[in-house]
Amino acid sequence: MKLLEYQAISLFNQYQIPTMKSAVLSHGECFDDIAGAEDFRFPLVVKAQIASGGRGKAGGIRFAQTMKDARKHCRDLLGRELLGYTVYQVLLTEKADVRSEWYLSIILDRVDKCPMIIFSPEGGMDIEELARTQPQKILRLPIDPFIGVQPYTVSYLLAKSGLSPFYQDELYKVICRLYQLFLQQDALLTEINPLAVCGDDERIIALDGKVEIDDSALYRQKVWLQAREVMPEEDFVKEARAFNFLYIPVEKTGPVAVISNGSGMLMSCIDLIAKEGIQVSAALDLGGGATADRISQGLRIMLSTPGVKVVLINIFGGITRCDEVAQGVRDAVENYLGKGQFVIVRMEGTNKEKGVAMLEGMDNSLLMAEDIRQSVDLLVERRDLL
Amino acid sequence: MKLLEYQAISLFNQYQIPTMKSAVLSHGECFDDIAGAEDFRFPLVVKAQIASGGRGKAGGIRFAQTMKDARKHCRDLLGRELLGYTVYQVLLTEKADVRSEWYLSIILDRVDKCPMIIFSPEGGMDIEELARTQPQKILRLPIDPFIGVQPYTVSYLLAKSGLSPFYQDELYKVICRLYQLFLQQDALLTEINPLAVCGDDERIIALDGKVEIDDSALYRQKVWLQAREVMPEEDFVKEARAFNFLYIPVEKTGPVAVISNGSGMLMSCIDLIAKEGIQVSAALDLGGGATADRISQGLRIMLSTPGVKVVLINIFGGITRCDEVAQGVRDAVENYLGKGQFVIVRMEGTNKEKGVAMLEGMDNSLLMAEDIRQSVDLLVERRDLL
Amino acid sequence: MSVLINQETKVIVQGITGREGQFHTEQMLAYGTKVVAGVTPGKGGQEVHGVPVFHTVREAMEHTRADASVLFVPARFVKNSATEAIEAGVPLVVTIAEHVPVQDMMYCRRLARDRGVQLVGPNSFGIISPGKCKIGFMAHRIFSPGHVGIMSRSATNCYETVFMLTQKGIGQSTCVGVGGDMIPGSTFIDILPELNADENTKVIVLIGEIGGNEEELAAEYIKRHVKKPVVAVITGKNAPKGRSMGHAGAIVSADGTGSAQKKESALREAGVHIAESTRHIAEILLNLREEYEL
Amino acid sequence: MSVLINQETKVIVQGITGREGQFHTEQMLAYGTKVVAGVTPGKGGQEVHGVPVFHTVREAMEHTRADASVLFVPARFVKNSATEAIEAGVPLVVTIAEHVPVQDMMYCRRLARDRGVQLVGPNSFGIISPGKCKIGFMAHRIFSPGHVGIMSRSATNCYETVFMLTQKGIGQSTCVGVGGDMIPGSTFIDILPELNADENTKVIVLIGEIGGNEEELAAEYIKRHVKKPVVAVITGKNAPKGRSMGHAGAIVSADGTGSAQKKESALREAGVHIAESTRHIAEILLNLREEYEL
Repeated sequence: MKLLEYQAISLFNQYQIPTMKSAVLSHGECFDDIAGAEDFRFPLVVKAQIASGGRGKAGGIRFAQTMKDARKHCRDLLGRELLGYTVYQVLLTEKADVRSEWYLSIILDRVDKCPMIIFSPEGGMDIEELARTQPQKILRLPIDPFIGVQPYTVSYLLAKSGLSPFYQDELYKVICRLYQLFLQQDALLTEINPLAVCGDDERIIALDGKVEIDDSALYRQKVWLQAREVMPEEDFVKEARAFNFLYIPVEKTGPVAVISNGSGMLMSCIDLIAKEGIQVSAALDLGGGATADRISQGLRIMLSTPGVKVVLINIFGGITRCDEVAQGVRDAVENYLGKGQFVIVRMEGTNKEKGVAMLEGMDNSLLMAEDIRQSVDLLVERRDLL
Repeated sequence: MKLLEYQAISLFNQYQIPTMKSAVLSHGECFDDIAGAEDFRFPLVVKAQIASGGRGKAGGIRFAQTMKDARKHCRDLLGRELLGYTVYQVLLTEKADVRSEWYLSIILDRVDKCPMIIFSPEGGMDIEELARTQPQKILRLPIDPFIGVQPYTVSYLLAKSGLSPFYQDELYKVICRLYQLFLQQDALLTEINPLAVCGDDERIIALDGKVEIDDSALYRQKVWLQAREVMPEEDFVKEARAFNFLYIPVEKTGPVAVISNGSGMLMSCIDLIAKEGIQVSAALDLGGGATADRISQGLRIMLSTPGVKVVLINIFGGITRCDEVAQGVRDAVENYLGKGQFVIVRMEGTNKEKGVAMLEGMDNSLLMAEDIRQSVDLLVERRDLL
Repeated sequence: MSVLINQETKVIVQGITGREGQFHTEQMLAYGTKVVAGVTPGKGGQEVHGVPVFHTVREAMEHTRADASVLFVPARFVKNSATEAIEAGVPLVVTIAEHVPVQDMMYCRRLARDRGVQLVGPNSFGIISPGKCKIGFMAHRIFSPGHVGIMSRSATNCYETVFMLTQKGIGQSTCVGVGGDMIPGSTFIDILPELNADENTKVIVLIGEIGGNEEELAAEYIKRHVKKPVVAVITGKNAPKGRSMGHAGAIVSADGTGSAQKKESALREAGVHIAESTRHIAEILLNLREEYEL
Repeated sequence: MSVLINQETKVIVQGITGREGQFHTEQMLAYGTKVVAGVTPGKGGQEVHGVPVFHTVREAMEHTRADASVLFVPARFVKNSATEAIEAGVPLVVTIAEHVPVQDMMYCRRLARDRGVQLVGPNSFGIISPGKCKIGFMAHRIFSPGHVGIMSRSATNCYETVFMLTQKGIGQSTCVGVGGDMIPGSTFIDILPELNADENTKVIVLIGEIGGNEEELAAEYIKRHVKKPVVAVITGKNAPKGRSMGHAGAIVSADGTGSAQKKESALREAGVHIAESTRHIAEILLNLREEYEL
């Protein structure tokens, strides 16, 4: 689960990572609703909160020199569509007196399989470019969970970055607190870009924040579990989650949706279909042991995905029983199939014969395949119908 | 540093390990000085706080049925001599309704070199006897510092002790908290004996407590560093500590004291002297790099130990310079030597010749030896003078 | 011979009194697995399908000196149960559950390495040496004894492959589900040396995916140490990108780490047969059948 | 040959800019030790006796790939400095300071074992291979090259022994101060295999003390693996008892663990020559002199 900037900033505040003074306004509120709005030191930055990069260029980041400006920008941004997202919140922050911009993140590294600090003395917008062109300017340092962040970790980062030991204590505090946040919030990623050196006293301040929380850990991160329910997110994803399914948008549009009982087979299906030049718009992972009524609902969700003509179902039943699958498919085809839509089913495993028998005698809207390859072949043969 | 019972109990309270309601009275105070004394539920137990076992048999633990009893016992015990110690505090606790008594401690185990839980379902006074006769009734379980105390740790202790899982949650809490105390207070030993099961609801309550703090860690345990300064302790130990020396009482009495610049050589000396049937009353470890004036003071302290006739000094100078030693010895012999006392000196290392020359020409009160063996031989030859 | 487990392997089931634990204990016993003990805190003294239940793994180990433990416990209890098994000195610990918090696995993996314990999973079907022993919940009917050793990040792709192989009469020596999670207890290079050393394994199949660098590390190991033929498939070429909001993802993968292209080229360079799909794996193995007596 | 260190050993000095660090760096350099780098946080870029100083051990390792690090830092900084050296991958870490908090050493020892690092100390004079290399603060003039390998819990008893040996013309291969603390980084059994394998070491001397079980474990190892003669002394027979207030001490030592009697009988049973005193060690070695060409 990816947090929006204002949520990340609120975590930074909670963990005492220095940020600029800020306030959040939600849709329906106006600037003067902010408690103590008059205490803000102008200019302010007004930032639209959407789950997308590139909002600056799209007009989602604005500067307010006066109270009047701020009121206008808030009014203007809240509720507006930006890069395909509705702006439900704006974040207002005082503008920092930036001397230099660093990059700092702590991520769970798939390669080392432990947390990793990524640091660069040249942060800001061009960090990805820097990673490509001058990778040596980006330091990566694994954190041993049994050791944690130590003062020498930070000394090393500063020394290798050519920065003065002057920043040691403040940077150490920031990294320790970010690591605490990382651990306690079950984060997969925490990022501060830029981490700015500000003002004559060269204070280190987080000017932007990104945090991603491990979905598997949300059961013990109740705040974010609740927050997720009200976050702007695809309806299908939410609907599928209610049945404990994982709905994965694939291409922006496409006539095919795939369903399977494991992410591996889903990927196999998508690879085979893509190789034929046909686009898959979405995939649904049922996980293990789905029952007939849940399968029926999963199929309904995929059939209602805009633009979908065919749903391709591949089940290799370990625990899942084929007769349950057949029952669910039959039910969905009878009740939810739209005009011109059809379903291709391939299933293998426990009670296969029984399941196949249950699906026989259905009309052209339901095709049976023997294996994955054949299920894709049936699709390719009907390319014209897509 | 060994804490007194009331200090251990105060730590238990701080770490929310259940104890009986209690209060501490210091010398000069009386029962009615206790805030809320009238809320105590009688009977009370009044316990003299001394750094010695066996106080029960010596009359140091008394029961008070009434307020009047309590007043009398407090008055009676405070300031009194008991087993060689002055009673500066008494601890008053409500009497528990004990159903059974367990034993629990967490110590730093020298063998496994990690913390170890020791637990027995048969605690109380006879635990040492139990250790000898039925060692299988005493469980020892190491704690991996990278894992800590886990619920299964406690399940195992209960199962192996034949106790009901009923106690799981409460015992888990107690052990976790005791381990926290152990770590955060730099303890070498924490002990609860008895850990009693009390009342109809079978609550687990610590009825006595022993805690030993690592002297090397006192610099970061300021509370105990301060407490040590006012604790009843041998004056010599305190005086030596002021010069950064370690004063070690050996036998109760004896005509010999030994000084060296390392505990290993001190032990060697004591072993050699003891083998000759001569008793050593005290030893002084100078540590590394002592200067002339500090050596002089060390010698003064040993010379003033009651009953000491001879001080035997063995120095193997790595960093310590022999001329510094000689200067210090000379000074002490001239200023602090009592009637009939004498000093045997053996030194080796940097500037040895210079040092030896400085000590030549002193009278019979100062004898020079070539090595440890000879220093002991000189002592044995003068056995009659001891 | 077989890898990691065989007919002598003594197995503990953690969470044995739960619905899943009971069901799969029965399945494993029926398959011939020596399930010697179960563990459920607070339920010591009971029996499940004749298997004695203990409160703790330590007691179970004292009584049985088991070789392996399998965890049929919900995702949120995996950290505690795996830690218990590791601390109690079980040499092989298999975790099944999906959706285990990633940081829990980070901890368990770190601890297992430190203690020299082989941790397999989570999000894994387990391990099976067909005809000898199974530890996990895999649909064992599709497996058959033979000489192909399989390691897979995906359960369904492994089933699919095995199903085809068994249909063609090509059996398996040992199949290991290393699991599909971000931080698996064991990865390909932890299992490869075992399959490489196993004389009963004549060909090795690696079923990989995009993400991580397990396939790259495997390629390096294969290049140096493995003489046996290896067949690999990498799925997820057309999977949706992670839509990472931060720059960190882009920085970490700036060198292409984790892409199917990088993995396939590393494996190809190590002399591995690259399959286009699970069906293609079966086709390649059919070609190798005679030479290697599969 | 020599044990742990030799004339090629590249050494980092942590705390090199401190008074002790500077002094002993000079001493070590004068003795021939290859001190290749120093570390003091915040003082990177300086030089001490021509040795470059770095902010961190990791940088020092990147520049020098050193083999060992010695810590001339106050007791309260030992945990941090040792952790730094261990995490930076220094293979041998020697800690000198006395009065290191016991729990700090517990942590460092645990970490060193986990990471495969040889940690020696604290409260140790260090390690010396006479004529080749010294790491620590020992008074090196009393040492002489030869064939007696020494491990000692006590610095002064080791000095005493070495002094007598050198006077009699019996030299030493390597002397290791395992240190006198409750939780040493290495104990006799960590050093024994090295001395046993070293062809330059013909006789081994073990200088032990009451407390702990290091001598008992050494006896077990000697019994199984060591063919060379071993001479041991156990001091502290008449040391004051710990005056433990709790019962735990009595419980732990109820079986006699830690007593001089138990240690001596275990060693004797392993065929070790038991010396009554440090002087007695020298006497025993004089008897072995001819046979072993000491």
